[in-house]
Amino acid sequence: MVNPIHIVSIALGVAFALGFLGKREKLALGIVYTALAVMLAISASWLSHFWGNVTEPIQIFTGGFKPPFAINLQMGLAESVFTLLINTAGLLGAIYLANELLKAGKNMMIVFLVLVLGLNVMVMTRDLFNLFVFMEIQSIAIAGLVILNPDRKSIPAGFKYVIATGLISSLLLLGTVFIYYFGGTLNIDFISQESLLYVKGGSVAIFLVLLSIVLELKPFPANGWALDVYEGAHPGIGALISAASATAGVFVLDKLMVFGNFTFFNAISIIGAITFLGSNLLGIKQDNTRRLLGYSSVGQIGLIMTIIGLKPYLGENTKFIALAILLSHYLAKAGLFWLAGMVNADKLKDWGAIRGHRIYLFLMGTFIFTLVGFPPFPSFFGKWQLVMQLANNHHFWLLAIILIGSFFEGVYLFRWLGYAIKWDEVEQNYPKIKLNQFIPTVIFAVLAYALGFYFGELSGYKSTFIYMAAAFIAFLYIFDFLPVFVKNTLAIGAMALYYFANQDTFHGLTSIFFIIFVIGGIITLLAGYTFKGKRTGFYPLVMMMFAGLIGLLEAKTTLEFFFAWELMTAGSYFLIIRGKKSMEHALSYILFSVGGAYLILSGFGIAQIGHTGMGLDVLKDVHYYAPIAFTLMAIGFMTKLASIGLHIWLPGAHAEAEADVSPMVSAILLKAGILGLVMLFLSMGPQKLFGIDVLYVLSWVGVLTALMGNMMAAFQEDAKRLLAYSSIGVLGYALFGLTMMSHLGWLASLSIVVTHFMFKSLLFLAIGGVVMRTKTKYMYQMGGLIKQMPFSFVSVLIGIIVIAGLPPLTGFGGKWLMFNAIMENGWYFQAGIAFFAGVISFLYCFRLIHTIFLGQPKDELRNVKEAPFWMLVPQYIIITILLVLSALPNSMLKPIGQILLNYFPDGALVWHGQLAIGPYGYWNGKLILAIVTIIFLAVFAWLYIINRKAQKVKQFNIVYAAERPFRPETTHFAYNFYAPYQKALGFLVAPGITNFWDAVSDGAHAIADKIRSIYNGNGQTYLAHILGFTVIVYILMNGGF
Amino acid sequence: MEFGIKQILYLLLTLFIVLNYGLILQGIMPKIAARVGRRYGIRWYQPYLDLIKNHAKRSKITHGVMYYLGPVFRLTGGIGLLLFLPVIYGSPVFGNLSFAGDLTLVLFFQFFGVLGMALGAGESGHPHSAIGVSRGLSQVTALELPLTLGVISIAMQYHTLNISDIVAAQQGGVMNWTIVTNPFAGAALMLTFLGSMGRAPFDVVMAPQEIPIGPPTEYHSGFLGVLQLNRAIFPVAKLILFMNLLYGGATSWPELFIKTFFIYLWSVFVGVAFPRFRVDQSVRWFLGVPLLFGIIAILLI
Amino acid sequence: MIKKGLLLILLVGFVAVISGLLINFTGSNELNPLASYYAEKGPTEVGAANLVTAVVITYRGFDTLGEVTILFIAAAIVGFFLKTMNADTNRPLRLRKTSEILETASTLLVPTIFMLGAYIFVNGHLTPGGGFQGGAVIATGVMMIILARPASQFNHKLISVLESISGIGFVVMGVLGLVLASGFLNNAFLPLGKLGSLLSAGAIPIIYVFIGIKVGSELTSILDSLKENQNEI
Amino acid sequence: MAQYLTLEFIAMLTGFILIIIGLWGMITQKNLIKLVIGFSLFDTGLNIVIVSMAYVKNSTAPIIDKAVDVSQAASKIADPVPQALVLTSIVIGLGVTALMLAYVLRMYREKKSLDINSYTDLRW
Repeated sequence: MVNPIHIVSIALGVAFALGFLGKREKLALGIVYTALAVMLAISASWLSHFWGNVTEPIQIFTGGFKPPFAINLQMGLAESVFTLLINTAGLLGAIYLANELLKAGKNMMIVFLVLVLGLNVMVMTRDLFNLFVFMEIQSIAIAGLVILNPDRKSIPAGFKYVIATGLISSLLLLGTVFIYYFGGTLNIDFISQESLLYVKGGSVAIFLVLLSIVLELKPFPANGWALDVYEGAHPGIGALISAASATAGVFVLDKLMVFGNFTFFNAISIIGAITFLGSNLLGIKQDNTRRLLGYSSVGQIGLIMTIIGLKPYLGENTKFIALAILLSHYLAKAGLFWLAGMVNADKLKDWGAIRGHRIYLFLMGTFIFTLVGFPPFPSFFGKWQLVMQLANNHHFWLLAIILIGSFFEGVYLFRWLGYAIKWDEVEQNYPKIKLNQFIPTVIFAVLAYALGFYFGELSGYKSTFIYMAAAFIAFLYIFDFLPVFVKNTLAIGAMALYYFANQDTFHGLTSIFFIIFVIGGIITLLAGYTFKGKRTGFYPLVMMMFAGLIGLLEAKTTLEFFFAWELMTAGSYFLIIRGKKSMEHALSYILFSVGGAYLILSGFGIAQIGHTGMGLDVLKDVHYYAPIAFTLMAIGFMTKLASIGLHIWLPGAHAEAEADVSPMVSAILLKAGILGLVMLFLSMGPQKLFGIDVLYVLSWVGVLTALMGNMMAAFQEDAKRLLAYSSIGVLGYALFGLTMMSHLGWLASLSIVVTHFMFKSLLFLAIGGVVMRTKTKYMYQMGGLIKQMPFSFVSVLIGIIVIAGLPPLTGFGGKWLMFNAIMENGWYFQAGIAFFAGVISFLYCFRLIHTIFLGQPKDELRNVKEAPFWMLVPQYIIITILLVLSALPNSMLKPIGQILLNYFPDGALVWHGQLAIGPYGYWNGKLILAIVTIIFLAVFAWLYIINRKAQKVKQFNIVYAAERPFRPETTHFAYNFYAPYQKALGFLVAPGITNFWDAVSDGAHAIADKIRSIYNGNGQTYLAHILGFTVIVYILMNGGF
Repeated sequence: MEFGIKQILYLLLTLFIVLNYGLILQGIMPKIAARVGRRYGIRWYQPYLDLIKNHAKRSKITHGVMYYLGPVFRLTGGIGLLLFLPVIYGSPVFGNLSFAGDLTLVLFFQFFGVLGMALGAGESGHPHSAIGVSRGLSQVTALELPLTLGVISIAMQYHTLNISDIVAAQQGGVMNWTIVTNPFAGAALMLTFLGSMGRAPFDVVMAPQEIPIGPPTEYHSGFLGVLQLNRAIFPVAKLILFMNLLYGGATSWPELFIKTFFIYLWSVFVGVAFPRFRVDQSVRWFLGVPLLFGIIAILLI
Repeated sequence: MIKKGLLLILLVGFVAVISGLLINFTGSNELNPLASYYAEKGPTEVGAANLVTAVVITYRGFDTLGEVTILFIAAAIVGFFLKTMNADTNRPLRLRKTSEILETASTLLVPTIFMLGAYIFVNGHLTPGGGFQGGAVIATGVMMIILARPASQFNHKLISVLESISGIGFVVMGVLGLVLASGFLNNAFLPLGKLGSLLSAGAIPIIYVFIGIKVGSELTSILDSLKENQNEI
Repeated sequence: MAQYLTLEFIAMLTGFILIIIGLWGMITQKNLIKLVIGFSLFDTGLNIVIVSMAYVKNSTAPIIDKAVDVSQAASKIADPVPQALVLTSIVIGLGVTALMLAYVLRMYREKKSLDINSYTDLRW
């Protein structure tokens, strides 16, 4: 083992030696790289030494004397890890900065090297004053590197940085020397033995020391100087500060917390939480890339501060949580800064320049999802553990603050990502890939995945299915250059394989969703054959979404469930954002999803209080706050379900998606919400929150959702939006059915779920085909298409008859069941509204089919073709199933009823053949279908007899008030089809909820704008902030002076 | 129950009776209305003449498949509705096909014809047809809310959705009729009934007086004939439904004729007494007083 | 004005915070254990008559190394600043006139000052003073040159070589301590000699010489850089 | 009160006063140079504080010579540690000050202004 002191000797030796080289910059740089590499190697070797077998950390005595008489360094597991991180960032950062360093000359190389050295020693030293010295080295070095490219931005930023850190380190020094005075030693371990806190004045000294360390970590709001540096400095330097320097700082804080007592720990955790919340809130108003990253870094470090402060509560878990989050921050932030350097776009919107560039977007997406804490990245597991522990310690306020903070972070990060993927008002120009900048970034991205896997292992997450899926996704991503039909076949094959492998592993309710997810997936994927070319990036995402969906079924523990949930969200987000104008819709989708996910997460957290395991069955007996947990989770799942109030993301997201994505997200993805609710209701049953039956409230939410969804659908001009709203409505029914918690209610609900899957994919596919051909989504621009697209017409016809729930088709079954269930349950008013809503669905059904297929054909659409073959195939498969189910309703309802018997034994239907007998009524689907068909044929025969030789006439050959209309536009009654209805009831669908959410968002932005005005750019104000922070924290901690 | 040639004959018989009764009503009611307006009015057998005329028309044109099928849907809806009802209480002969489904089926099956017809009208490409459909659907949806509440109230009153049982429960004198035992539900239903009959003040859908408007605008000759058949059968079916729900059904044809006649008369009475609503007005109206009755009906169960 | 008032309140608050240190400061009547350990063992372990030097160079030598490094990078950064500034412009420098007296005096004084500096850091382990003080004194000599002859140019190459040699020397001493004696920067790998004589205290004199040269040259380069600027303005 | 009328306390007090003055300068002076001067005042005050901490009642400099003999060093000399520390802190202060001055010069070059308010381009 090489003595760690040689990290110092080598670094300094090289730094001093560079003076000899004169003008040979290249050589100098080479030497610097070697030095950094050696330092890296040393810390790596020590890590491998300490790995696994836990050995005591070794001490290095400088001056050859034992502490406290001389300064000693320590190298243990923790030190080795942190120095490794620092040196890695150092080496890669130096490689990234190669050109800049060459341009700047050897002085800057020296400074860079010394910076890395300083960070190393900060981690290793055990002497307080020595720590001060090397922190000074660090800050001076950074102050130097800030002006690596001196310009109007970086120089003032650097100056502010110098004066601020000058003040802070003076405070540190003051504290340090007085610690020496009161404690008689400077060695950290010895100081911690002295009970200085109880010496008068000693406590002040310790306060100053710890506080100045905290200040070095840029707490909100005393961090304006840091933000300026992040914005002004070269991104490469920003990466170094954010990754390496902050890492070291965190370690130092952790090291020095031995001085403090509970008051200090609490103070740290609160400061951290405020920082996290505050800086993320301010971030949402920020439009400059680097400053945004600055806000985010500050926030992340704040989060880690909180975790350190929570050490007394978290105990053993602290290491895991802190490390998971720190590593994610380290990788992602460095990566993003580096990307920012490569793309070199100041404003967030300018990132639209890289839209469509697979590699850049892949990297960016990786890092951003790492930051927000999506699976499979370490932060996901870290956040999970954190939430669980916070809940266990009943720290609900902190929990809320942290989740809200991360939500804000999500807001600006996803907005940014959206711009990069979609913003098309800047012309595309791909920065050409410089290897020295590119390779480090890629390495970090890869590390993010690898570490994610590792942390998954640590936190006991093992789902072979997900790993297989991940492998398959990766495969698809790599072989993305293959033509569509190959990839499509692969995808379908994989799904089919999975189906046949597992068709009897799922029992009970999950089997229903299993069928919907897998079979549904296959059917909708068939439509993919329509597309030509490569369809870059589509299949990995689809598979990601389906992997998530199936993962929900496979999940045995809450962790696995949540993992799958987030995976599905991520996949669907990317699927949705592929659509043409779907940038902001995708944003609102992901934000609502993230918000909902956090509610679910906290629900899980509360649910598992007092449990050891994390199995899904913890929901079955929740020890504390069961109603709250229940409500949180219910709302969380309802965001996915787009229940009224949480629905505003859905129409845009589903309407703007591609032709075959809409059916997936609408007909299949939404069922995830239902699945969640089913799971929740079954395990936690009815709950009373403040004496109110939550389910009763939800039943109202359900019917109102149905009403509003249908009514809004009736007023749409855009065909796909119409369908989207109708999804909202139908799922409102489903929710209502579930809330009844009775056999019939669930039977109704589930049958609606199944049929909704069928008719909604049917309709979305059909309309998608039409839109493909007509190139418009507005119904009033179509008309008379029945002649060009008869097959699509039939699909839509069947589809709407099922939606409307008209006998004889199977939709009626749902209605009939619902009626019986309600009678049984006694929720008459909900029933009234439910059926009112049901009839309103006639409005949009007719509008859909009439304005598109009937009426007057438009001139420009006279010769559109029938929808593509592969779009029709899945439609007709579905139609066949629908007709069979209509003829033999019990083939669907009986099995579901059987399953439900396990949960709701009484109140089941009685079947005589196809005759279903409920508590109130009876219904014989087969017979009805037969009768209606016979009558229909009879009448048709009669009409045909009396009316054989009816002669086909041309368009416009109609009685038109003795006129002959000449323009279809004026003759086709389509626009604002239900004007009188709108006049009568339009007020019901005034966009109140949308306005509400807009107001919320505007409010948040306004607040952020107000608060951030404290960063007035004046260095002196920042000094004042630092002083003020000190004073206020002191007062709050000691309740006075 | 076994289903043989006999039943089919019974069905046809029912159809035949109802058809003629419907045609006659069609003749009489306008006459009554005209007399109220101090006009002479049509002859009572005018509908027969029209029917024959329309079937005899020689010029026949079609706008396409849906256009052709529209009337078929419509008539199917009418006949189906009739046949799913127990026409004569207690008579196995005229119980028809009510064993196939209950009240829910009947309520929803009304719309089968409506929607099919609307599609046919739509394909005719005549704007007036589409406007008519839009108006019609708007009104129907509006009156559905009080209707549902009323029906639920009744179903709860008798704890069944089976029409025959509902009728059975009302036997034995006027005092057992639902209209007496559950007046608010009755009121709600009778008010929505007005809307469903499409007479004033709710006749803007068809608007018979003005230039031809409404779904049938483009229909003529045989098509119109079929539609007329439906116009004869469908209202009677609805009358029978309301009779069964509110007025204790009928144990014999004469009783049926009398009861249904007066129920029909109620709509005519209102029609001659009140001017026409615009659609938005009628929508608001249905969600006013009738809805109130419906809610009270529910609350009083 | 209100702003000033707020700042005043802030400052008062801060005073209140740190006054906790002041009021609890009550001198000290005898050395604390650590210091007395240095007092007793210092002469024998390190062999430097000047105990401060013993602490500075050996016991806390690692601090000193860091300290030298700080000075070093400060000089490097300032130098870089200067370079980037003069890169873009080469307008003629306005030089202030300097007085006759100063010029003549400087010719006389500068060598003596240099010598004094050298003396100070060579005797760092015996008498008050040491590398830093000596280096600083030398720098004052440089300062005087600058004042006397603003036009004079220093040999940057030479300065940087001096910096490098001395710095590396320091590090090498440290490593030698690690290899030959009990630890990094331990001075005992050379004979400690007789307490109080010039050639005593093992490696300390050598280290101090290096430090002296280094500090001197670094301060020189800083002064030089600043001078160049100041002439430009 | 008497305990406060000692040499070292007065020195310490002076140091603190200098610190406060320097701080006041740093947070009120708009002129960059004055701001830097404020900082170095602060720094000097700090150093005085450290030194005055080293003093032990009626003791002499920690140097072994005729005045102080090895045997009784422990009882005669002042604390060498703070003196070592102050050395370091002085040098560091010097480095930082030099850096600040360099920055000031450079900023002046950019905008020909020494007013701190004219360097607020980066904000929010």
